[in-house]
Amino acid sequence: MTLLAVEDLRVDIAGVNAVGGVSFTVADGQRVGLIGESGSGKTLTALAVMGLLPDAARASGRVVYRGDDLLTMDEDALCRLRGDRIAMVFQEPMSALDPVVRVGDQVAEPRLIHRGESRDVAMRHAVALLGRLRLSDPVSIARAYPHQLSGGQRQRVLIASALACGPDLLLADEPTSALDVTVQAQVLDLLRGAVEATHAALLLITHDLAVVAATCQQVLVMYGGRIVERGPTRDVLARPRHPYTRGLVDAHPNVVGPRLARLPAIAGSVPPLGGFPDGCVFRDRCPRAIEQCVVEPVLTGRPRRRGETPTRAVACWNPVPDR
Amino acid sequence: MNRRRRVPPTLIAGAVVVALVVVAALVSLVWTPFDPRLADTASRLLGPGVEGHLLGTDQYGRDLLSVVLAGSQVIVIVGVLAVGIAAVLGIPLGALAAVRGGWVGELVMRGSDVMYAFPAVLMALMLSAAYGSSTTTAMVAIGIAYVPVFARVTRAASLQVLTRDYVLAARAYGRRSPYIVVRHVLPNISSVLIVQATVAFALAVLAEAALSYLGVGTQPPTPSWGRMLKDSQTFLDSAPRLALWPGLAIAAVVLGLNLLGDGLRDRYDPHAHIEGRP
Amino acid sequence: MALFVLRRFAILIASVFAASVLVFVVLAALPGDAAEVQLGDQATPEALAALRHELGLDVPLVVQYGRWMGGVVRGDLGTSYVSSLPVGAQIRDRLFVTGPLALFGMTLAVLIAAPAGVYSAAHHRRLGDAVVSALTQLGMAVPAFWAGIMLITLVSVKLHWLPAGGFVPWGQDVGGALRSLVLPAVSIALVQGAILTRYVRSAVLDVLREDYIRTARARGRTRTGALVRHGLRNAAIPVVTVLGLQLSFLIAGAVVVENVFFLPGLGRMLLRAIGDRDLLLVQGTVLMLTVVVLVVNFLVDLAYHYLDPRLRTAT
Amino acid sequence: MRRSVTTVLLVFAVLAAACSGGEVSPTASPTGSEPPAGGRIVVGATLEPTTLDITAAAAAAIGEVFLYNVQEGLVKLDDNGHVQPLLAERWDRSADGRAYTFHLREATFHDGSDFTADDVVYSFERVLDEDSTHPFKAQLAKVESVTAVDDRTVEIRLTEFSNDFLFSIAQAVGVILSEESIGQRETSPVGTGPFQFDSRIPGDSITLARYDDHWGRGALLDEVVFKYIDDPNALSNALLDGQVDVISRITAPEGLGQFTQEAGFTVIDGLTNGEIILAMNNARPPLDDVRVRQAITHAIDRQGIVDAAYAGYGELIGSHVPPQDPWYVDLTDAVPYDPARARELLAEAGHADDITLALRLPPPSYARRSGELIASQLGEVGITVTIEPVEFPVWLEEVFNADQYDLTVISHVEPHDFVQYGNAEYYWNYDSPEVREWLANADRELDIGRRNELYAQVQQRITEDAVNVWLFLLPNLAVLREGIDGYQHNRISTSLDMTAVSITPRS
Repeated sequence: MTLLAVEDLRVDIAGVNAVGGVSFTVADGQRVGLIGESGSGKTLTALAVMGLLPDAARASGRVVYRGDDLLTMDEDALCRLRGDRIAMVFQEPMSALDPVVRVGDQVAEPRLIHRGESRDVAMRHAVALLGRLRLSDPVSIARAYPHQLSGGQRQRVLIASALACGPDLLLADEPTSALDVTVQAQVLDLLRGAVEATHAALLLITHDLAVVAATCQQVLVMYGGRIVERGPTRDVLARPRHPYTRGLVDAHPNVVGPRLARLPAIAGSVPPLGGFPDGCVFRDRCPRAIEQCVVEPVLTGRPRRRGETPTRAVACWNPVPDR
Repeated sequence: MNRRRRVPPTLIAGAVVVALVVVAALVSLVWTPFDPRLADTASRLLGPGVEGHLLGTDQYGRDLLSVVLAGSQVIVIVGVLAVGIAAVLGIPLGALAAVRGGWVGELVMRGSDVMYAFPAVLMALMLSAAYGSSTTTAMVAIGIAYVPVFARVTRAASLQVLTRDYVLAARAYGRRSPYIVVRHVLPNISSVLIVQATVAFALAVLAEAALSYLGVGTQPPTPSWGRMLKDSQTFLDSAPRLALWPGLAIAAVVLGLNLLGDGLRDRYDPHAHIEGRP
Repeated sequence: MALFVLRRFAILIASVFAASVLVFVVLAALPGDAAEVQLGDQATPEALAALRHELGLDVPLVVQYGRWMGGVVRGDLGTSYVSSLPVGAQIRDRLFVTGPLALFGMTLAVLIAAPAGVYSAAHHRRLGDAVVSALTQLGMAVPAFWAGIMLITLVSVKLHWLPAGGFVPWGQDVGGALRSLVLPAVSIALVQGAILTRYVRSAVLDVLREDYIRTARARGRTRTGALVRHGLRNAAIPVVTVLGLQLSFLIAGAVVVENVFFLPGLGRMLLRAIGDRDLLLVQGTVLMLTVVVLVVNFLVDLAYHYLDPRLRTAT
Repeated sequence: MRRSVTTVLLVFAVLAAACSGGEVSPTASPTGSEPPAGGRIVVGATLEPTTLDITAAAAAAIGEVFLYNVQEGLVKLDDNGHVQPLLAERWDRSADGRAYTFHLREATFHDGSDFTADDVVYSFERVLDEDSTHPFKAQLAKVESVTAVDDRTVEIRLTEFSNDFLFSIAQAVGVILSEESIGQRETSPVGTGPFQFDSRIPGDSITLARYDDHWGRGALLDEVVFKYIDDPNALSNALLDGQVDVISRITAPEGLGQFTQEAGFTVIDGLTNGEIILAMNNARPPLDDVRVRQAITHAIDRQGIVDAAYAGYGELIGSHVPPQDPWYVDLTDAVPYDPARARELLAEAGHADDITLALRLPPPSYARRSGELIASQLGEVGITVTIEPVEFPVWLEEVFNADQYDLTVISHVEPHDFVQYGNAEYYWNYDSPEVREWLANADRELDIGRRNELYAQVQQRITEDAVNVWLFLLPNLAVLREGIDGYQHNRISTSLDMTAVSITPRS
């Protein structure tokens, strides 16, 4: 059953387009990865879903969650959803926690808001949650202040806080990129374990292919505010069809694979907001660009059975041949 | 995201008002409709427009418009020099406290605390008792009283800059503290200091008015808006306009300076903390 | 925590001592002395010499300072040789006027500034913000004595709601004392409130940009909920500094308001004492001022520690 | 026999002089009916005394509260400056005028002790004592001895007759204190007056209460509060608001408009001894040249100053004597306002337009306001004037004691202080042997007519020598609330005499 359906989502900031018509769906319990370099609009997409866009931003299109369009929902209704049914974990653990409030209170806060629990009951729940995230001595952690915890601990606190009410959709914006590699793996496992335990759906936003490969069933590749390719993770990473995805995969140092003298890089660099060419946004850097690329390609794919939306699709007039 | 780079309206409004005052000050040095110091007792308390006096005359028969125009000179002098003194003494102290830290920092900060015990008013009283009341004593008193403010702001802003990587890098290849302060710290906190200067200028104008009220500010026959406001009080029933014009002038200048400060702050450094002292 | 308090206390003492020397030197350098003021225009050189001897002014400065400091250490600020009233008692009585006035004024200022500052920050770049900013600009542009005179003319003389000034001693009638402080406190609050509003607005704006506000909203807090629950306490930290500065300024800086409302306050006494060359009184007062400023700053630091756990656990 | 006859004649003469003159007596209370007794008056005053010891400081603010109200002398000055009996019922003077015998009343001090001749001796000895620092000690220079004949009689001998003797002891220097309570003179003074000291709130007010055992009629009021408000606007508002019942001194006369129209306020415009002068340092060139001084006098539009600085209140005077003194000569127009003549004199003296003078101004508003106008007016005749405002202690030390000034504006409030024109050391630095001799002779001259002639010559000469520019007489401006009677019209002594004042409670 589709939990979340995003249809032609557009986000403009002060008149400049940052997300140009993004559509995708997330099913119950499904773990979807949203890959893209910084500036691809992936964070804005997540914020649009949560309704937490910065003041200067305007969103249009539809974001349907269990039949309701979040974009048109009034703030109070959204507040009832956020933290209860839909939760989010942010990138910067250092600044995402209130420095003057104890960690326990911040984890317990969703319980206070949505379950109306007393402070003690919510606090006990929070300590349990922290324990489940394998934090040693959760009681003292709960009493501590954010500046007394390490980056990894803080990220786990944020995750605990997000999962406090057992949401059915968790958005995670680069949850581990600020952590060093060893801690990253731990936190990812916890995140995945927690999500699976509660049958929650996960929309994981990252620029790290390895993270997506290890965590997500479906993957969406974003560039210049658009989804350029979509499909099952293993399938897309093994046989990328869009030149940009191809470039991304090739640029990824495969520790196991053949040792290459020089990693291939994508030509040029990501243009600033509003600096993308018309038509296919990647065409100015695409080795396979053809003159049809001046027209914006549509995300297309062959459905396995008639009438079903295809799980595997690509938005390119001259995709990489399927070997 | 270049919206903020556009010059904010507050900056324009503030700059216009301040420019007007400076122009008035310069023009009045050379020309005013009448001699602002000529007290022609025969034509006392004339209404606006009478005998060519656009705004009328004051209780001593001086042309009100000329006196108000000439009054802007004191405002510019007191403002610029008072802020100058505060900056010239305060900024190095603040930078020193930030760079050296330790007991030097503590000494500077505690010293500035002690200075807070001497508000501009008290400083002016002492100086006027020693050297007679005049624009200079008022200016020096206000300047000294604001040294702690500049020291504190400079130190706070410098501490932020000192943690930045490019400073660590400079230190890495052996740059000595004074060079770092001049080359890296000051340029980067200049926006904060400019904003602080405009706020201090505005507060200096108000302080001069307060000192004139107590009789230790600018003395006759030099025209001063603060003193005019004070002297006009006893004429409130008979000639309220005597109080209107200097009051409006002071309000306009302070408003202009604050708008200028806000505009600069929005334009250059939106996150700067303004510190000022009443 | 104790170490912090002890260290600050030692610095407090050192600063007070430094201030007393500074005060003494500056005052001793002033032309004219109490003897001349007392004898006025009837003075003859012999009478001046005799009076100076009687008042102990003909003794070298260092000895005078020693005597004064000796007394201060024993808690006795000496007796003024001009008014023959004990200095300590005079300062205490005046502090019972200026202290409450400063606190009353600042409380009103906070009651004005906190809501106005938060409101205008929350309505940033919209009408509410513009209106509040305009009012604060106005508040800051009005000289304090002007506000006072206007209030008296309107409220006291025309409406007779409140006394036009003067102070009813606390002992005699607490209600009366409070009534005599209302208008002066309001005129202080207008100016200081305007200044404080600007800081509250700027502090709240900075806080609203912080990530943890967004996190709180992601947990389901409404905009105001996030601001109140997480924003205000963080915004309070920079505001407390300004509050401390304003409070310590008002102890001596309110002389203008004290003059307009003829309150027997500290500022006005100081103004008169300098005029009379009542040096013992001036020295005692300025010394006490320094102590008050340092104590207020000390309290501000403590407030920091209470508000900001990062400091509490760091030292 | 001859001695006694002349004594009687003289006593009669003195009494006659005392009662002569049809000047206005204190605001007459409603004829016939007794003024209402009881009630409380709050007097708004501007300058608070620092010490309460009338024998320690010269400040007029002390006399304002305590002289005649709390502390009395043997004699007293009435509202027109004539000597009236007080603690002395009557006195006889020897023919040569060197010996006064005072017959004392039965009276008690506030500390309960009896008033006797010993108290008089003690009080005078205290002033005359060798190392006494009493500010007005010089006024008793001619006193040779003070002896108690018996409990009720005191004889004071002078080195030579002095016209000013009775006039002087009628003021602060002649106050009789009780030895028993001398210790508390600085904080809660004791005297024999109709009021006794009640309490003081430094910086705010001094309260006097009615003394029931007063020897005479006693005070009509139960309580008098002197409320100190130095800001003129605050003072006016306090009266409008009912905080005070009287404003005892108006320093900004332009504000009087709001009182006359309002029903119920009475404005007092009386005389004082305060001659406001533009003092010139006669020793300092070019002011040592009489033509320059005359030119300056001609350049000053004194009526213009009175109009602009004091809203027209204040009489013009031509010399250093107030109109109420018996020997007053009207020299107001002796040196009229004549800028052209001023320029001529300056040219004659060779200073067409090269004079620059420092005008150092003490704090009072009459000085600061007149100073501005003088600077502008002298500027019109080519004399550049730089204004230097100074604090009172600085004025006393640098201007008064050290003669470091060219011009200053000050009001000389001490009565009969024109005798200083005989003192070459006085800050004007005017040394005229003839004037000194006339003044000395006049003081010891028994014949009143001859005395007045000598004083007239003095006035003539100092005006001709243009020693100073006599601007105007500081008016005694006050405002009373409805229902107040018996308030003094003039201010001859420093006392704010409340002994005859009554108040009918507000209707």
